[in-house]
Amino acid sequence: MDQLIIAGRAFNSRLLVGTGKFASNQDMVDAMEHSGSEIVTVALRRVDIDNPEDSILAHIDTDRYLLLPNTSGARDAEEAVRLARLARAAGCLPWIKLEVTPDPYYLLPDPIETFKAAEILVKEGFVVLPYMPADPVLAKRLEEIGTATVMPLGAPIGTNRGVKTRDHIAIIIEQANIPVIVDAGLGAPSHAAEAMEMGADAVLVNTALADTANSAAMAQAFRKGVEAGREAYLAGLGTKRIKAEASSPLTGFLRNE
Amino acid sequence: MDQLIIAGRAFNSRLLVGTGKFASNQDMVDAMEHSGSEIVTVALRRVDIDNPEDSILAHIDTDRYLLLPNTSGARDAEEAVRLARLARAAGCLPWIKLEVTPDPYYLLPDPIETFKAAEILVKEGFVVLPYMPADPVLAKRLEEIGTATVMPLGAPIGTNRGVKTRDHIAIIIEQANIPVIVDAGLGAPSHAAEAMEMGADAVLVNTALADTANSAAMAQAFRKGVEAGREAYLAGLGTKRIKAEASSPLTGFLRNE
Amino acid sequence: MDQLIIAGRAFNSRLLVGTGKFASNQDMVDAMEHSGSEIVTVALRRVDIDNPEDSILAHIDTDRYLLLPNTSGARDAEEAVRLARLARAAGCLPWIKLEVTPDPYYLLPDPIETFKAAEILVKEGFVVLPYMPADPVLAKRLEEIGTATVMPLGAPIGTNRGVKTRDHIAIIIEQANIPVIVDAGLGAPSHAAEAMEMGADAVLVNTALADTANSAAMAQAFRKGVEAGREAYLAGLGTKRIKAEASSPLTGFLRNE
Amino acid sequence: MDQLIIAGRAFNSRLLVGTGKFASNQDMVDAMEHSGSEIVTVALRRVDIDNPEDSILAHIDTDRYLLLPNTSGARDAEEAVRLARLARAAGCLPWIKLEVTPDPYYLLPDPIETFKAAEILVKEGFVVLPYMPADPVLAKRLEEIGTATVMPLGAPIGTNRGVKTRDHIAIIIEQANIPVIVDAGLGAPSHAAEAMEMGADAVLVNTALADTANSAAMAQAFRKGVEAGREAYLAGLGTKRIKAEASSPLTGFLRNE
Amino acid sequence: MELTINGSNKEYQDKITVQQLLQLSNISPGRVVIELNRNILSPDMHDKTELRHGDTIELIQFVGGG
Amino acid sequence: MELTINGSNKEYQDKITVQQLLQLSNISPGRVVIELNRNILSPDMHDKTELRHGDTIELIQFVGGG
Amino acid sequence: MELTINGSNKEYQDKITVQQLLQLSNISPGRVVIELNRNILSPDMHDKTELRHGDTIELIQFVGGG
Amino acid sequence: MELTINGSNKEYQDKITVQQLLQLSNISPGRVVIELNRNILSPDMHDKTELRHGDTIELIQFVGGG
Repeated sequence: MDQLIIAGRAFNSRLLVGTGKFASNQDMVDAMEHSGSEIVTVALRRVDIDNPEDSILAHIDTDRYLLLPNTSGARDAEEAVRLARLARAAGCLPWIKLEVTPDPYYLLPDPIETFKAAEILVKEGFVVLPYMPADPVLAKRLEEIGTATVMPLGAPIGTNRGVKTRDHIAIIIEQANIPVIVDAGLGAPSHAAEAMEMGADAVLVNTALADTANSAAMAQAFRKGVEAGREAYLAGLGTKRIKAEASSPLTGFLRNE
Repeated sequence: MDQLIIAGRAFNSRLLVGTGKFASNQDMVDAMEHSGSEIVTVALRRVDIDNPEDSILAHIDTDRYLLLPNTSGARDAEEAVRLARLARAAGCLPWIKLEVTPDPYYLLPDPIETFKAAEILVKEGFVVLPYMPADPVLAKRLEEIGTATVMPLGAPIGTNRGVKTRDHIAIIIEQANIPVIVDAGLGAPSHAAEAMEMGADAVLVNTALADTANSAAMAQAFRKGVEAGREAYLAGLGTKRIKAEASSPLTGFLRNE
Repeated sequence: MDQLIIAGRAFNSRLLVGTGKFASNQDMVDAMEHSGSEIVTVALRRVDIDNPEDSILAHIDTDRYLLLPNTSGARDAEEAVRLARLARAAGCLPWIKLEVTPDPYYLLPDPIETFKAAEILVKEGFVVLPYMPADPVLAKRLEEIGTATVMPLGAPIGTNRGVKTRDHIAIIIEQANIPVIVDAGLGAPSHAAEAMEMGADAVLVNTALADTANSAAMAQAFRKGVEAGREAYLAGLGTKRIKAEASSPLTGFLRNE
Repeated sequence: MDQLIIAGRAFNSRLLVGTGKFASNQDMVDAMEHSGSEIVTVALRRVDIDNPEDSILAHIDTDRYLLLPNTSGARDAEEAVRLARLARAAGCLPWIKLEVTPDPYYLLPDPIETFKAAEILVKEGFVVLPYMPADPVLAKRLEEIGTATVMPLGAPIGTNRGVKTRDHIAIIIEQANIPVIVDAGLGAPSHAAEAMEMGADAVLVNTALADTANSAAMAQAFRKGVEAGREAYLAGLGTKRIKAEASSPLTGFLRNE
Repeated sequence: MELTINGSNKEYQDKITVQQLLQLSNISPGRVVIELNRNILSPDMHDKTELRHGDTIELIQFVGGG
Repeated sequence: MELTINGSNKEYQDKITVQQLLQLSNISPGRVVIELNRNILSPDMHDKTELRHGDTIELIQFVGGG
Repeated sequence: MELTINGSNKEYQDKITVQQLLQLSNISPGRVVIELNRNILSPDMHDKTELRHGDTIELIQFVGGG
Repeated sequence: MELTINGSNKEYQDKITVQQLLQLSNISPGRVVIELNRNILSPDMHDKTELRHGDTIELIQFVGGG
């Protein structure tokens, strides 16, 4: 059976979902449900002591979903490592989605600090899933130091622009021996399908599900898009051509031939 | 319920499939089955008197699938009309996929002859589904003379290149009051999903299903791709942005703030 | 020497410019001057009897520039033919840029009416340069009835989007025996260069020159862009590759080899 | 006057050319001549003691061209630093085009080793022009440690694919306070013009000039392409639109209005 | 008697109807549509229609197409 | 006498020729082309042509266009 | 006694443990992770740990994120 | 005496200086840069530097590159 294996753990779904920015916890739960996902990401933030909201954990069935904390907000390796340790101390498995994004405007990952943090966290026994630029050489180096996956970006977080880094993602997929999860910028099921058709092992989506009137329907649409792309990749896609190929026989009887 | 209505007839599937170029009749039947399609196209050709093969009709359950004959091979309006009449005489419903492609190399539709043939066939009571260039003005004019749909091409037949005519397809969809079915050139589920996300009413696929080691799996992948695109379109896709939108809150506690 | 030949007349410049929408007549004259163009288009409109402006002809040196009237505003063949005849009666050479654009929103050409008008005007002895959709079959048919050029659009008029119809323009160029002039939608010199690199014989630009703070500089930029593209096309462009090709020798001495 | 300033030195040309892979030294010299370039790159390699060719320096007028040695072939920071020191010892100015490309197949730059080498070379007083992935965060960090420029890639070296990294190059240009020179992958003048229109300060080209039957003509074409793009950028390009903008007035007299 | 069937010439000794032609060629009437001298021949005419020297017959069937 | 000139109605007391109409409107003949009742009027006819009640005149000129 | 809790200063009259702090703030221990002076404090230390003047406490929880 | 020059081993009977090595190899000093045992050797040292058994010499020059 076609499964996604990360750090020795098998998953039947190749769609990871984020839990940010949903209009309501119910929308978030519905989206998770309809996405078929088995891995959901969460972030860490200060409690507002003056009016503590209830915890997001109250809404996530951790028997059903693997909780994947991220280090969002970290601007350098040190901050990312600190967040990773806090997440583990909070009782999560030592899985961490590593994010180091110094620029608040485009939220693009820092290759140097991401690499530095990954080295530390791998040594500390974390299963590291690094969010990274679509940089094939960096992907190789992260694989070499022992990250569990690479998570190259399709486009900046939340832009819904699709796999704008297509050429580089293709090289990363070609050269990787660990799962390649396309993260960030996927705004439509066709984007997710495209990534999977290219041979990506999985995709992560958040904004596209939160940023719609109907999160549950969109989550199901992405689920189908991911499955469609994966199944097409496994079946073997036809090659692109310049010249047309008649799909009907060019029948002769019309001319006096 | 979300149905596709063509000439007053309702369909639950928005994926039309062609029956050409399959490795075997069994592959064709499996593809039709897994595609979920309710409309399949066929072509007309001379019987080979010296060794007549069995008819393709023996393999298509016409209670389940609407048989849509095409006029492939026609190089002008006269030939197309002749083929349409033959198809009807053969006992089909008077539905016709109108194709006029004078150039055997790229098999692109002739706007002048297609328009001329459409006028004649509509007058003769045919339900006309014209294959056409992605030409918004021609689409309007075909609608005005009473075609049941327009079928603009995404890319030349059999090229698997996708929705290369995206800008013009978008205008056609915006202006059409009849179903817009994107035909030709869709080589991957992501292409079909993209067309549906743009608001196309349906897509037609053939080469991509025939031109693979596993037609049944590819047909199912396209089925999911079409559903994904349609569901995303109905749910409402997010807008593309330049600036990033954090999917995680930009947590403050990391800095001494 | 590399010249553009239209209807037997030779031109040294491959950039045609329109005269519409300039901030001032002086801007228009400067743009024409710096573009190096030898063909400029003009439109026809009613005189405002109550306050007649001076004629644009007062600003165009017709010894230096071939005046190419267009039929802009025509919504069908009849209106286009009427405009063409008026232009000729006004003392122009019988050269006409044929435009039939029924839809005021996207101003896309009507293939049916354009073809119909072209047939009439060619019979009446006009040198017909038809603005047309990037439709290879229509291009062939216009060539067959005797138009002097074809002028496929890159993108809708005034959108500055570039050669969005690239695949179809390439087929038109491959199949044409008359000059192919890419018209409409070219918003930057890189767009003009791209069209010329593809083998287009010329391009026509208007909005991009009028729609800028510095028309003269932009006109010169387009002139260089067109020359750059043409010269590169003649020199022979390299083929696109997937694998890298070292531009420096991969020197051995760094390793102990 | 519009000049390119690198490390306080002013240049009138915004086109840098490489000297690799030319069919002959004469072709190389002609290309340099026609490109109008003032900066040319060279590589370092072992002398073949058994038959020493004459030096490339015999063909380059170093009063006219700034010699910019590269570190091509280096697979890590140490090798790159070693090459840079050798280049300086050979009597060049301490300007170095830093290249670290561990993967011989795609020759993509290594962000970690490039950053490490840049830190060392800047400290040693080199004027460092780093070839780099189109990574906005890395560009910022290189600027912070004192590189003279950043040289993000458009596409892998020698692929002629153009500015495939467009979105990221745009962010780099927006955020940079040092010159941005687009390097690698530019295969046609339209690619160079596009980069300049985006606001790049310069481009570097080699393969496209060497990989053609007529290097001199291609070099002149690139010169014009670069000038065209720069002049258009300075004049101010129009914005891309969806809706058409009539370039001719929509004349009324045709209808009975 | 010479007939042009699907573009090739065939000799026949005796008069035959369209129905007989189909039988001779092992073609079941249900799956073909027939043009006789460019006019479509409805199935109920198959047995009534005798072919004549010089007739041009097209026997057309459905095949896979996109 | 009423004329329709470029779509709007104008009253004129006396008979006038096309040439006089141009003069009255300060339009130099060289820069316009004229349709009289949908027929193009050649310049040499301007002075010979008297306008009649109900005539429709179009005075057309070149303007900037792409 | 002054404490810095999640970046803001708070006054407390009496000595309190971390556990008491959570109670006072109506925060269930299960859902937060705590840093005391930049060191992570394991849950079993909550009741054993008395806060001192000048201590810096961070109370962190999971929230939605991508 | 054995030397490693640009990666290949060479035998020399007599002692030679770097300058003599260049002369023997017909290489004009102006166009090469030399590493001796991984250290860069400045041109003014060429005649002062005698090569010893086991020395590793790299003779590097500029070539076309992008």
